[in-house]
Amino acid sequence: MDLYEFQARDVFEHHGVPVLRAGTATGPYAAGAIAEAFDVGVVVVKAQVKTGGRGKAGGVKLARSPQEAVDRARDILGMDIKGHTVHRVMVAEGADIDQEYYFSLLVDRGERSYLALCSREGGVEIEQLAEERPEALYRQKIDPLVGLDETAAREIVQGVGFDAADHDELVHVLVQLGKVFHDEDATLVEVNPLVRTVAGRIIALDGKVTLDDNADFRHPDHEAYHEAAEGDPLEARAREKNLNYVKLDGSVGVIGNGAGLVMSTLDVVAYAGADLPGSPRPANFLDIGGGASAQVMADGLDIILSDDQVKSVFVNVFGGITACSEVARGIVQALAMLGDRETKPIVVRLDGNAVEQGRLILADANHPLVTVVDTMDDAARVAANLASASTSAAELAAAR
Amino acid sequence: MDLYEFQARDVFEHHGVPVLRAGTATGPYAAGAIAEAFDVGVVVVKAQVKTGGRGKAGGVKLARSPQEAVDRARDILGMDIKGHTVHRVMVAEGADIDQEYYFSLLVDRGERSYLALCSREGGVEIEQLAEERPEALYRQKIDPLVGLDETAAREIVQGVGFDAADHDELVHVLVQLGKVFHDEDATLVEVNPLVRTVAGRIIALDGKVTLDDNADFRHPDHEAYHEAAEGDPLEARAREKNLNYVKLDGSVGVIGNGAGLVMSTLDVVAYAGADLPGSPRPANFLDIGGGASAQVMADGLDIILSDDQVKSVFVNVFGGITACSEVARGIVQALAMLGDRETKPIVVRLDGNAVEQGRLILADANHPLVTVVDTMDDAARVAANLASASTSAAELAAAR
Amino acid sequence: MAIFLDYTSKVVVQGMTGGEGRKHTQRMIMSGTRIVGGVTPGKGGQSVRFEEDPVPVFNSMHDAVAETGADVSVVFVPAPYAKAAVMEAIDARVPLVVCITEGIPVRDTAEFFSAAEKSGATRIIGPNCPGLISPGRSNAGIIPANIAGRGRIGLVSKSGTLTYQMMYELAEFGFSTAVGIGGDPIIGTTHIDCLREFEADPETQAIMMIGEIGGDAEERAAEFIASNVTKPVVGYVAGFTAPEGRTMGHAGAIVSGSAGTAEAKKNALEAVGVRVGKTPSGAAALMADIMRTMPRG
Amino acid sequence: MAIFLDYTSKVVVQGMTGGEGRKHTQRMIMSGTRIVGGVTPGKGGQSVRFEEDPVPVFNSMHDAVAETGADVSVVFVPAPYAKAAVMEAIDARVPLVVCITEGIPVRDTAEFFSAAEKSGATRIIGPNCPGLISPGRSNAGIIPANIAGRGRIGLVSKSGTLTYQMMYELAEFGFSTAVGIGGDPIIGTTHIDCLREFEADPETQAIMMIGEIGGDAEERAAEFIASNVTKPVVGYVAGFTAPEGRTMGHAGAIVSGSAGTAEAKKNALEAVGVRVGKTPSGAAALMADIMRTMPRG
Repeated sequence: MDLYEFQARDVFEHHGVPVLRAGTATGPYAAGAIAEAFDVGVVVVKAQVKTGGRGKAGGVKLARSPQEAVDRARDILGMDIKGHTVHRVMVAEGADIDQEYYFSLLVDRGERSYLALCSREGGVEIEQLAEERPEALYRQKIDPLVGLDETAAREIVQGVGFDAADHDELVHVLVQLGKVFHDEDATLVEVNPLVRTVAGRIIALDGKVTLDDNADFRHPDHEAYHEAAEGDPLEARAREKNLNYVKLDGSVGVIGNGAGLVMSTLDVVAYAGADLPGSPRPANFLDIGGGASAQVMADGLDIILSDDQVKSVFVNVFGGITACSEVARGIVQALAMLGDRETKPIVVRLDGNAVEQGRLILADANHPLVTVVDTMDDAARVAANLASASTSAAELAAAR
Repeated sequence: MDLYEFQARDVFEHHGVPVLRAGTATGPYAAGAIAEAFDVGVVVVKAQVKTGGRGKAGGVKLARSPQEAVDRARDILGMDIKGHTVHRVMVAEGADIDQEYYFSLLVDRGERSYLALCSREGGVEIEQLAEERPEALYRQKIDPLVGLDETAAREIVQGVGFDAADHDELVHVLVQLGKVFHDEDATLVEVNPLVRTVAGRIIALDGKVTLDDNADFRHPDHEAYHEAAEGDPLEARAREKNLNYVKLDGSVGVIGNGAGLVMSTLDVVAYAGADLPGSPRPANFLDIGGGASAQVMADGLDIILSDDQVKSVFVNVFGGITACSEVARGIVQALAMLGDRETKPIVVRLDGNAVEQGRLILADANHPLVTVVDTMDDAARVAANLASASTSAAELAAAR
Repeated sequence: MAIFLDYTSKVVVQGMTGGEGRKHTQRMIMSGTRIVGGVTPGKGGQSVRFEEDPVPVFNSMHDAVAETGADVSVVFVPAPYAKAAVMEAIDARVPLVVCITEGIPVRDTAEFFSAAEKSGATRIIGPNCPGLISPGRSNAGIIPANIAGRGRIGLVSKSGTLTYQMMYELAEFGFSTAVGIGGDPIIGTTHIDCLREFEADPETQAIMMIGEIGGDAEERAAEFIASNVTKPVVGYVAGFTAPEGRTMGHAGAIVSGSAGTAEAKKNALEAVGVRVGKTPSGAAALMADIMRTMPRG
Repeated sequence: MAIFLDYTSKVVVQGMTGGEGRKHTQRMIMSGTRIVGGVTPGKGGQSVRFEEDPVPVFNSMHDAVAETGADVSVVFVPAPYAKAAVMEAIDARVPLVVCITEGIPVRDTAEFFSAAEKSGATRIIGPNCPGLISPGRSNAGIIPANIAGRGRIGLVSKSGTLTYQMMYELAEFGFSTAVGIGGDPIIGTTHIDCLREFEADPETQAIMMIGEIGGDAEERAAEFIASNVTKPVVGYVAGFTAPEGRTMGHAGAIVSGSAGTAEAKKNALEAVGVRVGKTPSGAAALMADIMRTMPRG
């Protein structure tokens, strides 16, 4: 998961990476109080959202007094930045910036290794720099078995061509950032800008850290980051049930087994909906896993049916390790739990292990909302049509 | 397993069924010594073989002195009775017989219950009696949950129409025989004749007991009966390896999985051999079981190939629960262990689970003795032909 | 339709926590069987995870039936404890008990069969059998589900591997239900019981009956067929070459004198119009001929 | 022929005594895989009975390789211990390590992959993958063996269920080898590795390549295909509708800005002549058309 800037700052501080003093606030006066406590000439008020482009959107402002901090925080809190509502600001002391540099350490998928990127030209969009002036971006492969040690850090610092006077401090900061990457099981540690102050100090002014969820088992403290994440309430419920769920913005609920099959199902639904009235699209990603069972199926259906945006549901299962009979029983079980409250049509496509039983169980239940369709493509068409028809009917009713 | 008469007598005695004194001898003078010790006018010397018709074959003789016992034992020991060589005689004291009755208690497969049979006409072949004068054979169903208790015994004794004076003693003997049946897990307890002596005593003069091998786990003492059984040496080796093997008299060794499939394989081999020179027939029954593995296959092949009568081997496996790959590896493993000593051709038919791998493994081993044939009927033909050819060649060589 | 077992059947496994029980429960679930619980005395309250759903374990059949409404039990309990397990199932009035366990003393079988008969509530299949499968619907036992699919042949067999072989040879036609009744001297369900059900089952068009030496079940079945079965029956009997007095693998497969021979069984079946194959493939070919004349659908 | 795995492969299972390890070892044996042992530290000297043959358990991969000559390891060890297990296999110089385990931290994968590269002796497949199957010969992992048989299509896929779906749709043609390479950010064997092997494999006539959003493996594969692959390749890419910045089930399936989109991958593949299906069925249909023009035999 991606950390908020303030979380990244805390992690940096914990690992000895130099950062500026900062605090967070969810209300304007709390922001003013932080500025007051810091008692410096200038503070920066920064929207805490997990997306780029805050500056351009007006989410980062200077404040020269506690009252200005209150006003800027009031401006920023509640803003919408690329679909993210700002619920919290970070208030940090200002810095006398001499130079802005760039540094990141990340998992290089193509090379199946780690990669350090560093540039004297920081503070800009790094993708843009990489494209326009690749020679200005120094790249160095980092051996995962060794990590970003002093030797590697010195090589980077020399490779980039920093002023010799700053080498030792830069090497120290890079090694500490390498520790953040390793010790916290990060897949990305990015500092942009990494600044040199007029006084000659090296400071991580803004940081982005992506943690590896798979490593949560050795970081009990990371659980707090998940809790602080402002996710969709349905996503939170799914997380509690250990379901792999991503909320999307369409009207066709999707459940399937296996990440690839579900991704593929979303696509097939979108294609099927493209030419229909209202162009219904997938409402979510929900993978019930390779060995999915009746209970997991029931939990999944329950979450999807709770989504008001969902107009129809497409259950797409290939029983490789799981048995379709279990899936069918899960559907029947979920519908029994929901009872008469449920009115959304469910389109089911089953293939693979015990598919005959699965279809028999559904035929036997003979639930008025359930339609069984033989192939994935046809089932997607039926589900999209049902969502389209339902939306049109609702719009028609509203128009009257 | 069937017990020898002397073992049945011991079991009867142990359970309080009245029997005559007796001892066993494997040499003539030992027989004489028993007669001497009993110090009675007449003893009976009886061949101990597990087959009927001993009397007619001359295997039961009276002796009126220890010397006569020696002579009769000498006559009997070494006799062949229906293919069974006599290695042991039982010497029992004589009895003054007044009446000969018949009694048996057995598992009635058709009724899935127990059945008691009893008649005033004993000492004869019971099958003959049942056919010629069924009214003389009294039948009574015995509830397995109750057993042959006093009520049932009295009903039988009355039903047969024994003299009232003998009822109590007969009831007592029948109940004791019922205990033998129950307590020893017998599937047959037969007393023929059950005699009434001139003095009015009821005695089990000759007994046949068949024990249920499946119940051995609750009768550790039954193991001794298996050890005393004079089986074929190959059968003994197979028993050690927990293989289900029965030695037959043909020249085509047969291994398969599942009792039904192996029985069927024997038949198919016999049909295939019927019109060939020497009419090769199956040399054995060998069932390696439902979930047979490489090691079991290797053990089985090893035993069959040790049989000098075997000229060719037919391995017939349908992999339902077992995998044919395991079977193929077992064959390769067995041949590797046997090395160059082995010269008998092996015909293999595999179908079912992992059949492709099984055939690949055999093709890869490319053993000159192994031929893979696709169907059971064709494979049987090939195996029978190979046995026929080998026998003819040997006969030809011997004739020169 | 099928006989004895359909996709609605709720199955408990006695001895589910043992090696064989666990392995075959997994297979039954994979082939679509509705497994509602397991029974292992002393392990009640635990559960076993096969796929995602944990299957609850109960201390007794009484608890299992009360909690799950199970109507089938499959028994994998080892031979020494099998009688107690089956008795428990009978006491709990489970309608169908499929006893897979091999090597049960005949006395134990005789006793639990007698108890089942008296209860009037329980049918027993086995022991020492592969169980039964209604392909594409449910599988209670160890018959591999991938040999043949659903179809219109009913099969009843004393032998496990011959069942598999026959299903393999007739896979193109498929089976309504295949029942392995087992090769022990006393078995809970006979050829006749299955013939009666297959005759009444609208899905079954023809019946394959596999017998073997020993006893007179096939002769009794022939008598039954003569007056009760109108559907075509094909038979196969194994053991023509079996010698007298030797047990051929199955405890019940033994020729005693002139009784129980394959010849006698074949003759009895043929006398009532059953076509009997000389080999398994021959029998399969006879059945294939019949099936090709049958209406589809 | 097949790639990476043939019927001669000797397979050990790391984590065989655990629930998943045991279940899938059973399945691998049933589908003909030559399982020579298992490894569980502390359980060396024990054995696990799957069918009749007990499979020996060793304390370490070193012991297992020394005793059995194993050349493949399949890893079911839980994520926290998986790195240690794979490292042990690398130290033992096992040529092929198939890591099924899901949820391994990318740091651990990066480290064992680096160790494998340095050893020069070990290829890793996975982690978080279904493994690979050479149908009718060997099965190292969890791909169900009953979906499709041996044939002439080579398949490489990031996704497990899409592998099954594609094998099901193309079952009539069969597969030389199907490799599930996994959907983690770092994987031991890539599309390119498989493409190279399939190109060289005489049994493989055409290649199906299943990709998904995230990373640039598909783009790299396209470059590789342009200059190295002469056999027809059909592609499918999942995730056209995936939103930016959200992980779609697989840890590696995430679109970052304009990088890693399905569109970009599809375009890259089509630019080098790969026919890309719009849906799995569409891709299967394209492959079927190709296979129908291929010589049999």
